[in-house]
Amino acid sequence: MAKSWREWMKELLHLEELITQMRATAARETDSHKAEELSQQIEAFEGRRKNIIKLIFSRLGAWEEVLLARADPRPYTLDYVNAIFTDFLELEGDRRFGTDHAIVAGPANLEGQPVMIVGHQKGRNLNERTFRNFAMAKPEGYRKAIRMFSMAERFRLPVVTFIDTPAADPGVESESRGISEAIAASMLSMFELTVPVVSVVIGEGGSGGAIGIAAANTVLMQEHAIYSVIPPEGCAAILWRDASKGNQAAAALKLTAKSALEMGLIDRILPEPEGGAYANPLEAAETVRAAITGSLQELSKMSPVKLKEHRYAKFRSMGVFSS
Amino acid sequence: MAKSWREWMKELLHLEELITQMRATAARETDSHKAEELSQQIEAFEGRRKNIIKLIFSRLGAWEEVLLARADPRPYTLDYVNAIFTDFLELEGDRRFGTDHAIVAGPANLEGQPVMIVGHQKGRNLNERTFRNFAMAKPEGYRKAIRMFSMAERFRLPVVTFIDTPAADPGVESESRGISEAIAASMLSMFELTVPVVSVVIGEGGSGGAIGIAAANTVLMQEHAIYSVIPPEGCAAILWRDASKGNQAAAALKLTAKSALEMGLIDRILPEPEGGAYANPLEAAETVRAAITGSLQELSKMSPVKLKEHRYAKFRSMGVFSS
Amino acid sequence: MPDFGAAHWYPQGPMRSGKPSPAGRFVQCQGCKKTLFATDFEANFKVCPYCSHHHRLNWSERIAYTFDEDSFQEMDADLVSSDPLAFPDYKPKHDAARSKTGMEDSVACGIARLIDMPVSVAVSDFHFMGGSMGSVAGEKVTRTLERGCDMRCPVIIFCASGGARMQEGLVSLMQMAKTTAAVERCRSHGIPYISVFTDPTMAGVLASYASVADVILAEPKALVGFAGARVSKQAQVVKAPDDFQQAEWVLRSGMLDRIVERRDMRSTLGELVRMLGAHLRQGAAVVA
Amino acid sequence: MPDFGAAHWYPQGPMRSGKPSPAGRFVQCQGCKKTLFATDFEANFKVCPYCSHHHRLNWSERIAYTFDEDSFQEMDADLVSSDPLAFPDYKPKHDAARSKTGMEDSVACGIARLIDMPVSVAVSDFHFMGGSMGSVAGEKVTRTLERGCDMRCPVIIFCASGGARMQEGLVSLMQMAKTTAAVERCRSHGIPYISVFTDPTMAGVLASYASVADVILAEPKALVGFAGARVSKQAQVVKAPDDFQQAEWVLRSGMLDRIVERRDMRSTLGELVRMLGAHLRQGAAVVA
Ligand SMILES: [Zn+2]
Ligand SMILES: [Zn+2]
Repeated sequence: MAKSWREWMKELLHLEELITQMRATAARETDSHKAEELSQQIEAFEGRRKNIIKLIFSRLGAWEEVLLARADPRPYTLDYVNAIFTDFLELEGDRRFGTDHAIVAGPANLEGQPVMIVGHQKGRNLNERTFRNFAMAKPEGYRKAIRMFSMAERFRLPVVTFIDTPAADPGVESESRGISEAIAASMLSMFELTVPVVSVVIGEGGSGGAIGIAAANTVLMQEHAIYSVIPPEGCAAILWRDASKGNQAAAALKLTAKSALEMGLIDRILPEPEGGAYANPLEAAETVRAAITGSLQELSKMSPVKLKEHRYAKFRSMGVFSS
Repeated sequence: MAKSWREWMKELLHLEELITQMRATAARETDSHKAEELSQQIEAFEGRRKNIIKLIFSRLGAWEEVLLARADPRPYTLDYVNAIFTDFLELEGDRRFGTDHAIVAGPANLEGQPVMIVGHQKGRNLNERTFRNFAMAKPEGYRKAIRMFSMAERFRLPVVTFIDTPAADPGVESESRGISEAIAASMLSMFELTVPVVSVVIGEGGSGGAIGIAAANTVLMQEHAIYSVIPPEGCAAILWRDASKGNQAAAALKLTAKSALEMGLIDRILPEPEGGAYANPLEAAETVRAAITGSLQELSKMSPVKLKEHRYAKFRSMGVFSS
Repeated sequence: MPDFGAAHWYPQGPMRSGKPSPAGRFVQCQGCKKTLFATDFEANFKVCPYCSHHHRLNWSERIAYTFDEDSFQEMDADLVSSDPLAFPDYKPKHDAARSKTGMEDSVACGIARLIDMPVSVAVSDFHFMGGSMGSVAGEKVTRTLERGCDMRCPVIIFCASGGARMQEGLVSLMQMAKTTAAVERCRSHGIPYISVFTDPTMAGVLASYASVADVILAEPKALVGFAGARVSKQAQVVKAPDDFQQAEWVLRSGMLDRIVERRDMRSTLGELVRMLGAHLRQGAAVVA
Repeated sequence: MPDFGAAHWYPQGPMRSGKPSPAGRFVQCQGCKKTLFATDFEANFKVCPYCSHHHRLNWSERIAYTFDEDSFQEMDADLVSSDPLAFPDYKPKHDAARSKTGMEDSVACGIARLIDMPVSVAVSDFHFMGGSMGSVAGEKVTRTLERGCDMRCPVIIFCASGGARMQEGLVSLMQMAKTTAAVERCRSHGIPYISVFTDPTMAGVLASYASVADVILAEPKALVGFAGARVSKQAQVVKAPDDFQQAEWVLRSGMLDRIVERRDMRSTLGELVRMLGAHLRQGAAVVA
């Protein structure tokens, strides 16, 4: 079992690197015959690449979905914000203690209409990851979110949240400043809203850290995102005292978009381009854009009071039991 | 110019100590003749004591009012709470960062009716003073107050605040956690209230730290309390580069209850017993009790909306200018 | 869900009866390890007279110690989990918990009277799968909060939980949102809601309905935290204090209103309900 | 009110005219001490091209740099302080400030257009008695916020103040409550209110209307604090960081939304007004 997306995709990544190199060589080739030969070779490699992708994506298990959701070239919140919205103006500060770069927030325009954005933000390189704390938000992140929700309410801005976090920050400092209270209060403030709220799970929907900003009227989930009550490794550690059995735990937890939809816990799956969102970020973004716009249009038909009731009823109905 | 109440009152305190000793001696005296003599002496001393007090209180300047307001035997918030209310249940925590003992808060009963209490709390000995941070509240104190105001609003409890602080805590930590925001947000949350709010200035009404919990419908002020935009010593340091000219600054600042009433910035002066509130704490408390009860009765005639408007109009009208 | 320590003193037989243990039985204090008479121990609310250790209670003991005698009417007792994920070993574990405790799931709820005032009540029992919150616990907590709104009476919830129930997967996570939504409903209806953190109150329960109560009380030394202490302390620059995640530390961190000894819990709750719920009894108009 | 540094580059003559300085005049940068052409300096919004030091502006420069050309209509310009305490030396100091700045008091207010959108505006001018807030400043800020509610347009306030005006005593302190009450009114009327902290924003102003804005921007390196740095650092166990009370530190402390260079202030405010004020232009129903 591969531990990371890079390990799992080793062969494919190698092939892609090869193709890139061959393309560079072909560009430099002056002999038209040799260029033709190279071009045919590239085409063959491309074909092989596509076959591999097809094969990989035809037999994705839950663990593979975990790896895909965590893949580092996968588009992150700000990638979608930049692709879909204009004039995003990041606002900072919880007005209590500090600023938290694991959650980004602020108003932006969606097709000329202002909305309020809140989303977890991952980093791509070591510096960015440290700066973003691996998208593990501290209390300050959730309290910033609450401030944004409150502004959205007062200024009648629809809210769009992007979910992509392994978990909330579990450190001593987060505990001491009330990470639990911050998450709960953030959810509570979402339930107060009388404006439309749409959440999109774009990568890792990691337990409390995720639901803290995902109490939406409409919850969308990308095809290869995951949503789980506990990280599969943590689950395996508890169940079998063996964190390496993450793949078994992933399957048991039913953390895929498909399962979430079947259980009625999300509203819609957003299909990703062949090879996943990172294979064609613009296409992925277009799907996300259309889904957000469509959802907001649907929700805008409801009155303010109805929007709040709708959100309540939605989550109120979740739970499977008999009596 | 005396720097402290104890220095200023040295003679009187000495006399009172003497009287106490004589009383103890008299209690041990078995010879009835000598006892009679002692008793007459005590009476004479008592008379002298009363004369001194009368003299002192007949010519109080602004600086003497400052010393009286800061006098350490003066009753503090919890003294009044214990004397006036029953079942005070202190509640703690700002749900953000910490707990702050410079402000005490919680529900209590006033003549059988529940109210919400918030007040600065000083300490009498070194340990207490440290524990209470000299009644200089940090952001956590004001955020705790906001939590109480919010509960008072939801549960329809009238609010009673007691003002007795030299200033809000000005330290680096307070700055870093937003002491200014906390004070402003506390005032703002008071202006949101649709329940009656009564504030009583019982000692030092010290600038922002005081007004932070004093945005009330009715502001009462004890006869020998002070209320000022800046401590007189600080004012003197700026005006004359000489903090020791506090007495001149005190006069210039017009920080007495009488001046505050004349300027229309408070609603009523609560007379204190001869010798000040500490000379007869129960009598002082009874006056405070009656004034709070009376004010709340008056205010209870207003509708919730009217109460909020009344508070707005009250502070809206403050300011002296021409055009 | 981490292991928060086995319940050594857990009494024999089903809990539902709530009968006192037979006289003459001994128990060992989990704090100071002293041997105590079971009858004395129970008369002292299962608090050690020597070291003041507050031993965990089952739900019926909690009810008996807190509310007016025989006033508790259990509701929704018949709700049973459905194992929505067909999760490995969930069914047998769940069955074992049922037969051990006599409960159908980790929360009991209903209505009761507290010093003659009506209250809507839920009690989480740590002995049932670590008090974890799945669909049934989430539903019962939600109904308890809604019942407060419907009956216009204060809500009291005793928390004791390792967190969300892993075995119900995402459905459990959603109980965090569901219960928090119900707290918001109480808030906008002017219904006072008091939560009590008992040992332990953790993770998904702490990060939802437990922490957004109007007033939060805790029992002394109760373990209260978002993450297991091991996780929190891992790779941290900041050193955790000795009483990290203990109620006393949590109070200093600003997250609690009071730490209340078990013997005072009933009277403290009573005063809170009387004062914060006065407007409900007077039928005063509530401004939304 | 502490001394926040003399305004060396303060131009001659009354400020009201807002006329550019005569060509050829030189100024010295207060940050790097380099000599700059006055015309270049002013074309660059009085920001040093070498060290980026943002020099203090007077109110008319601020208006000119920020709002649509000639769109500002000053209001309440005739309000004059009455010296309610007959405070020593207040009258002569106040008169000197009036003749130095051409203002009646430390705040100018009115309505303006920002990228063609109406806004209610107040600008505090530090050159008038340190931008201190007495009755007149408090009244103008309050009217500015109320005007936002009445006209249903966003409010923008540029802060530059040492705090409440000592010389008006308790009347000044009450301006903190009065202005904050007006912010609450904006909040309940759904009116966006943006405050901008410029150098310096301190004490009674910071602890009232300035800090409870919906969005708070600051100019780079602006001094922002409750107490003078000397007071704050006195007898403190915690060491103050090097940039203590500078906008950058204040941002890290969570109290700001953004630090905005002066050249970007107009466009940033414009975007905020456009997005947060959209509901006002659409006349959408506001839920209280
Ligand atoms: Zn013991
Ligand atoms: Zn320079």
